[in-house]
Amino acid sequence: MASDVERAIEAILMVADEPLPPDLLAQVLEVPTTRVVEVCQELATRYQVDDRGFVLVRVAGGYRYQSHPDLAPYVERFVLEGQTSRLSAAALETLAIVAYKQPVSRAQVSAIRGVNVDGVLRTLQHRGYVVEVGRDPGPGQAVLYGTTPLFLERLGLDSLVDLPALGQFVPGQEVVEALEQGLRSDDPPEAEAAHRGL
Amino acid sequence: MASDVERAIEAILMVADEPLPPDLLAQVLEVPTTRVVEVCQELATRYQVDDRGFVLVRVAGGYRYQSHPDLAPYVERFVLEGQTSRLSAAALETLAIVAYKQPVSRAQVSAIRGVNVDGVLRTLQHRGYVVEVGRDPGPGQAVLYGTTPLFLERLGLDSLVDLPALGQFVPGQEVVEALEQGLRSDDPPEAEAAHRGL
Amino acid sequence: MTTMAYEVATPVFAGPFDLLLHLILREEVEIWEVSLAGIVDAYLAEMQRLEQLDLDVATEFLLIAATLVELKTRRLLPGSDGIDVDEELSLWEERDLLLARLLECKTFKDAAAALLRLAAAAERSHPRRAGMEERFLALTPDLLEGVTPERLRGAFLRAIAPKPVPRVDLDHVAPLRVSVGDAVDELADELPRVGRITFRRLTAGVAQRLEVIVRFLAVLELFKQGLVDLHQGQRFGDISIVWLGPTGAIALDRELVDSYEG
Repeated sequence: MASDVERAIEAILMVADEPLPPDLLAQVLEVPTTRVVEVCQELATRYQVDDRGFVLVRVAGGYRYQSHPDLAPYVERFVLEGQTSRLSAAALETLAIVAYKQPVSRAQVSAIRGVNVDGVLRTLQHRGYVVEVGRDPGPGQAVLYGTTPLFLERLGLDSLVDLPALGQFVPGQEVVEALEQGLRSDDPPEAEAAHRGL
Repeated sequence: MASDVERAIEAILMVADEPLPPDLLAQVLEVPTTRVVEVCQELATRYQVDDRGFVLVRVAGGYRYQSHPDLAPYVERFVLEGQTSRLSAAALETLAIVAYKQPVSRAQVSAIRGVNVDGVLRTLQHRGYVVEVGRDPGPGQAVLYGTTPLFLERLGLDSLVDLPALGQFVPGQEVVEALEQGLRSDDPPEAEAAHRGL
Repeated sequence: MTTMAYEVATPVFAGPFDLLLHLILREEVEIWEVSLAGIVDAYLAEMQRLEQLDLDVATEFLLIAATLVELKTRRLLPGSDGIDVDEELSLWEERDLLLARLLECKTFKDAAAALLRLAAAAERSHPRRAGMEERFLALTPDLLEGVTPERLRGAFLRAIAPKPVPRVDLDHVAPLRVSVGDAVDELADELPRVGRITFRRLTAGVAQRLEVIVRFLAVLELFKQGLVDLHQGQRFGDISIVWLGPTGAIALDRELVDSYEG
């Protein structure tokens, strides 16, 4: 029978999207860091013994799950074939907003597009076109996003200055703000956490 | 000893960021879809038997790993942004009508609820639970609405077929009688009887 | 954005069916005490509390109120022979229609509660969203293939273009300013002078069904306050209204008078 600490560590590592330092896990679970390290090692061994297709490794100072190196050929096929190889119109619009309005928060992008953009932003981050570039100094300290050198490279641009000028048909700042405001007032506090359930 | 298909599925699910449909896995692994479904069920059972802190579930038409519900208290301590924003009763009732009657027009939803549902529908669209799915071929060509995969995900359902049968919510005889009684313009039978008795 | 106000913002009742369901089912335990009169009274009282109703909702509330009042009237007014069978049938039809709608509303209310329970259970699990490991990132297809700076600009312009805001066009609705309160005031001014009048004549110049209903509610209000007497020669015949109140200015019990505007 697995212990509670063991199961809790599995659960937390499963939903984390970056390596978790053992002292963070220790803090959350209210156990000594040494215990966390011990349990993680036991789990890693257990997965190996059970011949699982994933491994628990310590990387960049933290623990995380990743696919077993043996199975890289399958994962590669999945990456190459199983993923759509084009950005959807929605994703392109999101990327365009980040490009032209950076640094910009998720809530701002969401307000402009009128839909939740969490999933799209995550995809763009995974693809290396968008990164976190800082935090809003205001209350809430929202994460701010910007584009990467890879993005410029793929578009054949030297720098952001070379993005095509928006021209005279762009609605003025006040129109954009009114629009953002309107969308926000429709659904204000939930917008950010909207994807988190009913 | 775990089979290669089994291990490959584990590896691929580990790097996926959304539920993976079995036919996509079947295509990548070059095995029949039925085999994928079989293996996933076996894996899910195995994790349960081994008392792991995560589960393999089928949701919104695909497979994914998620934390075991038992461990929600621990995971929630870690997932800081996990604040759920609940939908209002009005929004939830509207969502239920769309879910069960889709494709359905705004006017139809409105008729059932007895109120204007424009604002509520807009909120549900904004949150990604409801989308326009087409237009009524009849005169007026009303926009028709349906639910999204995100809606299924939030409810933990694999498909619309898994919605609880609507029949079970049809009010029982005692409610029907109470309502009938309430709308009856004559004296209630009991009162009448009492009257006569005197 | 005036259209944003179109959600009913009452704390408890999301609509007229909601309210009616509550009023009827609340009495479930003492079923012999359920009386239509009680429900009508509670319904009208609840309507008074609702401020800022939009026209659609107000109309819906009123139509239901009117149906209830119609049902109630049959008990209030002296019943006699000579029942008009057609009228009788259409009243039963309306009652059954209302019943059917209440049942449907209740069905989805309970379904919604079940969905909420499902969602609450699903919320206890959190999905893995970690995504691709670095070593595979280089393999991922270039999603930006074929995307030119010009296309990006186009996408941005599309994204920020003002979206058409769904707007309820009310231009076709004649401006109505009906409130039961105003109607009561009007009648309290008019009736002492005429003394006796039929309801048909009282509403002869009124084209809108809504206004007729409002006047009807106003008459019932005066009846409740003992200021008028109502007579009906035969069931569903013309109703004659007789003023019982004083002839001078009168103090109306405004507390009881519904005061919203359409």
